[in-house]
Amino acid sequence: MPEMTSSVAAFVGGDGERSPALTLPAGVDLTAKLGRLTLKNPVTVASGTFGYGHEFHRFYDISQLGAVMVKGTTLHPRAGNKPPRVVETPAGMLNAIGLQNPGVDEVIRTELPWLVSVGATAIVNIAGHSVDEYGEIARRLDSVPGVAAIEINISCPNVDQGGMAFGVHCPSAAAVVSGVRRATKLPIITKLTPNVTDIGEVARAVVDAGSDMLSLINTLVGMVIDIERRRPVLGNTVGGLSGPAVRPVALKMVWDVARQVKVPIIGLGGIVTAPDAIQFLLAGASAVSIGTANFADPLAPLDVIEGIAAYLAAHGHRGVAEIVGAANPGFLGSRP
Amino acid sequence: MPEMTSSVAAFVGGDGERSPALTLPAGVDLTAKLGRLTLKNPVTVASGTFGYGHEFHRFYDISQLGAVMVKGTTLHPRAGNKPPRVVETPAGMLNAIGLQNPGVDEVIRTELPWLVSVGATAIVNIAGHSVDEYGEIARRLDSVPGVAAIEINISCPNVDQGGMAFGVHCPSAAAVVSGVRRATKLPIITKLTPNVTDIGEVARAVVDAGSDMLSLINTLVGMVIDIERRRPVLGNTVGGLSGPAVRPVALKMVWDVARQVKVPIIGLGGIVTAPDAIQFLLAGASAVSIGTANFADPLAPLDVIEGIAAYLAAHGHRGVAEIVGAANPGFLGSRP
Amino acid sequence: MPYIGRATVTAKREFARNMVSITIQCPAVAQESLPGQFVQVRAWPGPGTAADPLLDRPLSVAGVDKQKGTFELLVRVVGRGTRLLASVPVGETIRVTGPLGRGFLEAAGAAGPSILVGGGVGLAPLKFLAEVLTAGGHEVLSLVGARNAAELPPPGELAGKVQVATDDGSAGFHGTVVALLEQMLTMVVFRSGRVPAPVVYACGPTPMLRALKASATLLGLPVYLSLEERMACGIGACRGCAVRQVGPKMAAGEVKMVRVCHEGPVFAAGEVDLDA
Amino acid sequence: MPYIGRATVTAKREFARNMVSITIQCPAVAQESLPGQFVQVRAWPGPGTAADPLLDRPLSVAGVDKQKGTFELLVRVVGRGTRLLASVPVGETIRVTGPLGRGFLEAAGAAGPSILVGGGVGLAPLKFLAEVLTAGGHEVLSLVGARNAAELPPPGELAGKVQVATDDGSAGFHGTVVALLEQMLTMVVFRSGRVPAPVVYACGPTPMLRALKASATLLGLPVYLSLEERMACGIGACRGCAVRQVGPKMAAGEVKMVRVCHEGPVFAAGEVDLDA
Ligand SMILES: Cc1cc2nc3c(=O)[nH]c(=O)nc-3n(C[C@H](O)[C@H](O)[C@H](O)COP(=O)(O)OP(=O)(O)OC[C@H]3O[C@@H](n4cnc5c(N)ncnc54)[C@H](O)[C@@H]3O)c2cc1C
Ligand SMILES: Cc1cc2nc3c(=O)[nH]c(=O)nc-3n(C[C@H](O)[C@H](O)[C@H](O)COP(=O)(O)OP(=O)(O)OC[C@H]3O[C@@H](n4cnc5c(N)ncnc54)[C@H](O)[C@@H]3O)c2cc1C
Ligand SMILES: Cc1cc2nc3c(=O)[nH]c(=O)nc-3n(C[C@H](O)[C@H](O)[C@H](O)COP(=O)(O)O)c2cc1C
Ligand SMILES: Cc1cc2nc3c(=O)[nH]c(=O)nc-3n(C[C@H](O)[C@H](O)[C@H](O)COP(=O)(O)O)c2cc1C
Ligand code: FES
Ligand code: FES
Repeated sequence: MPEMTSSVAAFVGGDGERSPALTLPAGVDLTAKLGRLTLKNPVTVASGTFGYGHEFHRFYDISQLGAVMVKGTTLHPRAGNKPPRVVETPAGMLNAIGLQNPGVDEVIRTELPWLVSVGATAIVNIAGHSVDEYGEIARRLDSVPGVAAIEINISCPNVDQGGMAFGVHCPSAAAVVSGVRRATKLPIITKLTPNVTDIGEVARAVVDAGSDMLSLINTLVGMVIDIERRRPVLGNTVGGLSGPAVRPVALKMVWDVARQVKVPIIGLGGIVTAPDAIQFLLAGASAVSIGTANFADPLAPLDVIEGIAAYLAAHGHRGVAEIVGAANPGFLGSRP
Repeated sequence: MPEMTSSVAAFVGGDGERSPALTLPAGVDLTAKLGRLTLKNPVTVASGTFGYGHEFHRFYDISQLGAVMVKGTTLHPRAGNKPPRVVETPAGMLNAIGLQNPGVDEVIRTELPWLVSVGATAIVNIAGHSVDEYGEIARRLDSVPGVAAIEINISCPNVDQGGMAFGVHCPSAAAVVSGVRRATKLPIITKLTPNVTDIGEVARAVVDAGSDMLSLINTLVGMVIDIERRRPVLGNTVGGLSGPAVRPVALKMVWDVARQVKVPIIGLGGIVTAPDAIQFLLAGASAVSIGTANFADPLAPLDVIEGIAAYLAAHGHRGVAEIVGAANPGFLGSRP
Repeated sequence: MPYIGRATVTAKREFARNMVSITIQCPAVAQESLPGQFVQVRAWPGPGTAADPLLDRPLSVAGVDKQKGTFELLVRVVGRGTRLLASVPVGETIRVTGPLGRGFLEAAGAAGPSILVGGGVGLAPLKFLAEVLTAGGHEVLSLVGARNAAELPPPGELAGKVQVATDDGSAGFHGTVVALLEQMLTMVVFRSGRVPAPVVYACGPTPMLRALKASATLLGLPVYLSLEERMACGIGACRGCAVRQVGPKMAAGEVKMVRVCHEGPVFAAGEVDLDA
Repeated sequence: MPYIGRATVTAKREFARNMVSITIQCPAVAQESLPGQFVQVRAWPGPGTAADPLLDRPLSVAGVDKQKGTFELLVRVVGRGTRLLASVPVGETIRVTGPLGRGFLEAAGAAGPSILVGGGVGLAPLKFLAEVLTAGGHEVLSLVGARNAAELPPPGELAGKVQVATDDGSAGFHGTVVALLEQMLTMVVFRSGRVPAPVVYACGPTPMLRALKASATLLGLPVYLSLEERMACGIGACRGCAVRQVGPKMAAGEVKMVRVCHEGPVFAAGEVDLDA
């Protein structure tokens, strides 16, 4: 049964092997226009899952990506939380890295120049303990070459102060965004937390405060307990749930937000394959991010880019924008 | 390699085969005391995943369960939502059944007597469109033989009016509970939705309103899009996410609520195995419910009961209560 | 009581393109199954050890050998569950729950001359039905549709008379199996004025069933359909597979749902709403 | 650049109780691997087709055959990932990423007379190290600990001199491998006054490493440890496996994290905090 054998092979040892270069169909323009931010293609990689890109650049040329959202960057260096920091869960994982990063000045000094040197489009994800701190980080990044946009992380569940605390209430979320808005002319993406009763409300608040775009979702708060030691597995007790497990929740939130704001949305949460990504585009996201999937399959973003292109070609579309929001009757954003 | 073969066998074709009767170690008392509600053991089955028990009684004697939470019951019969009503997701599923049920009078007339006749402990899950309707259903159930408790479902994401709308705000949640409290002397369990910013706040509100116990979590709202048809897979557009995927989120919420209220908690969300269930007990749940796992392994609750008993025996405990909250330093409930 | 537990794969062969016949040793299912009933199958770890795919997959019983205690599945590989099942090596065990649901002859009430109409995997339950009907001495005509010749079952696989139809005309009638039925019914059955009229049993994609329901109703033949609906439990508990009951038996304004996995999968065509 | 792609399982054998040796055809990994480096392995579908288990599993390279282009893993079956790996039939492919991380000799800077201390799966990288060291003409003494005789590797599996210790005394020294080391060091090495002093390389459970760090530091020997930490990416991207750097090189108040998967898994004992 030769055909059976080939259909079976894909099931042992993970998904397929692929070349580190992209193969794209002719006649499809993958350019993603997100307001005044234009990306080569709609596939970006999510903050915290890609470091500053070095590790993945060993496997493929990361300038092929729509953008690299770098690890959450703070004003001062942070060591992060105590181990264990990660634990696997059904179709997902919890992380409580705690924003380990070398601080914004070091990122400006070494990481951003390197990203520029390899031709990558860099978006800097920032996190602070106070409205002022967010503003200060943004100010330092404002005129740095190679920063395409700032992504405001008001949704990190793994730090004591700040982080998600800002993102669950409209007034504080809006205050952070206004502060950053005053500090920079760069395009601002605000990254929303799913740990709220009504994400649409927060979305509207941060757009009103001047956010040019939104990205969603960050992680859901979760935990795992070690039943032999009778204590949480993570050193930080709780962590953020990500990966395929959360995809239906993320998609629903993108769907909702796309009906309530007109700004471009970057959709993420559990995307592994092109069909996953296409669901988010059809729901109303103008671009997507690949997060946890990078850990399970470092080449996943390349498959997603190619798969989106193939889907567009197969359905006779010439550009990505043609399918953005196409499954969502209430989509508010603009389409060509 | 004979040992390898045996360790490998468990991986093809699902988890093990088992007898429909329980094998329990001597010297372990599984009784679960939830205030004035006493259950044979702490393992119940979740509303909506067990019908009224008939289907599972073909496979094993359901009187062996701690309790059966019957399908969400409304004042009048409901046909439920249009198909498709279920779709699989990574390590989970979405459902949008829409509370298909024959109405409270029919449940009283046929289902409850049957449950009594087989010796099952029945808890009736109720859902209404208004505070009055919840009260009326509770009133009709109040003096019916064989109703061990009422579980108030203010967390169903799959109905247009009522359902989850009540559960996401403290005042409406409290109003439903007060109404039911006035209508019945039966123990009241309030089932909380995870789709909120602060579940502890809702928990405190419903306990203040007279809920004897809490159960959590109901499903997370989610969706899946069919990328070929470009529309949501579910007839109802959105559905409730359940199964192992949500377990870390559920556990974290049980952990939080157990630090904020003193009443007994029934923990659920993605429990499949005894180690999963024990995590919830250690976090502070006095009992657990098995939901979606019943679909993937109809005998799962029996494995969970046996596994909890074996764990207690192996660790020298004589009763379940000894481990309730044992991993949670802030546990507020009482332990012997 | 349906069986639940392990069962061993004893043989596999390619039945048609992308469709595998799998023989499974399981005396309980072999003894009890009736044509049109199905089993829930899990051919991968879990749910405790690995939770994705989470749910079992429903598959019709395509035949039984009561002597040997085996039954057959005809599986079209369409996604990850069916692919994992097709990849189980002979000799390994899978988990089986069943037989489940109500079969063709239980729905119809009696056996007699029959026309079986099947497309794609709809073949599976019809193969079993053809066997049981011919063994009972009833006349059987099977109309088998496929996209092309490669997807057709090999000749001789189905008991009784068989006519085939392909979408591309690469074998048999050029067109749908329903069009073939229409042609045959007007030409053969009615011209012969035969009594009793044959019963039509069908299984296949919903659009095919809809078309069939329309034509056969027109011709006044009793039609029984095996439906497919997305399932979670497969045993009647979740109400996930419910379809709306329709027809003369229903009171005005009455809404009644039936479960494909429990009251079905076989229903009289007039009994269920295929348009939801 | 580490290899990423499929590789074929060419042999399997039971190495010790519950521990399997798996040989994998993968010339890139066979050529490039150094003792102490590891690979990330996925021996099940996904992540796209099935997402549970989600993450690859890190496993040390236990030996290479550059001629044949194969490398060896020694896998203790402790959970679902290792069990799925152990169940892959010979001839099937798995996905391999590697080699990854920094090995023993890169951490130490030079090869010389060595004492290898391993418990449980800690054996895997030490087997490779012993081979490379003896092939380089260096004296090697391996101290292998296990709970009991059945869990010990068969004699002759490790190059160089081997001494064993079991917790239950069913073979060799009765006690921990660290206690055995203490006894040997005071008795043999120091009494002989040999120069240069041997380097100690160790891999095993953290409590063992902690005990070893304490005793060896006491005796003034250089010690290199291969650490294990829960990993998500295994390639340095997620910062999930970070441990705190300590020691004289650090400025007062300075906090620096190192990644077990990238700066490690081998570190000088004095360089990392084992107590977090
Ligand atoms: C009562 C019954 C009997 C059946 N008998 C057979 C049989 O004998 N032989 C056979 O090959 N198949 C049969 N099927 C269909 C079979 O169950 C599905 O093909 C199988 O579950 C798909 O699983 P998968 O993991 O391979 O596909 P998935 O990866 O789950 O899905 C593959 C594709 O099919 C779609 N899909 C999956 N399930 C359904 C559904 N229920 N309805 C509509 N679309 C769906 C998905 O959206 C996706 O596009 C039967 C179904 C039912 C309900
Ligand atoms: C650099 C490195 C090299 C390794 N080399 C080898 C090797 O050569 N041979 C070998 O057999 N093993 C080795 N391991 C350990 C191996 O990676 C784990 O045993 C394996 O990942 C467990 O996977 P599983 O799915 O079987 O277990 P799981 O089902 O994931 O877990 C089984 C049990 O182990 C616990 N556990 C799982 N992972 C860890 C962890 N990282 N730290 C602490 N507890 C954990 C779980 O909580 C659970 O109790 C190595 C680990 C690292 C980091
Ligand atoms: C290990 C890890 C670290 C993360 N760090 C950050 C971070 O620094 N800033 C941020 O905004 N999001 C961070 N996230 C969240 C991801 O960017 C993403 O929003 C989330 O994981 C959901 O997407 P996914 O399911 O595709 O991973 C992190 C996620 C993971 C798994
Ligand atoms: C098919 C289905 C139907 C459900 N119906 C109800 C219901 O009627 N009432 C209710 O309170 N919860 C209902 N639930 C929610 C479950 O009781 C449970 O809270 C949820 O599924 C999480 O647990 P699990 O992950 O173990 O399934 C339903 C869940 C499923 C999957
Ligand atoms: S699939 Fe659950 S009732 Fe039919
Ligand atoms: S495991 Fe991700 S950085 Fe080490």
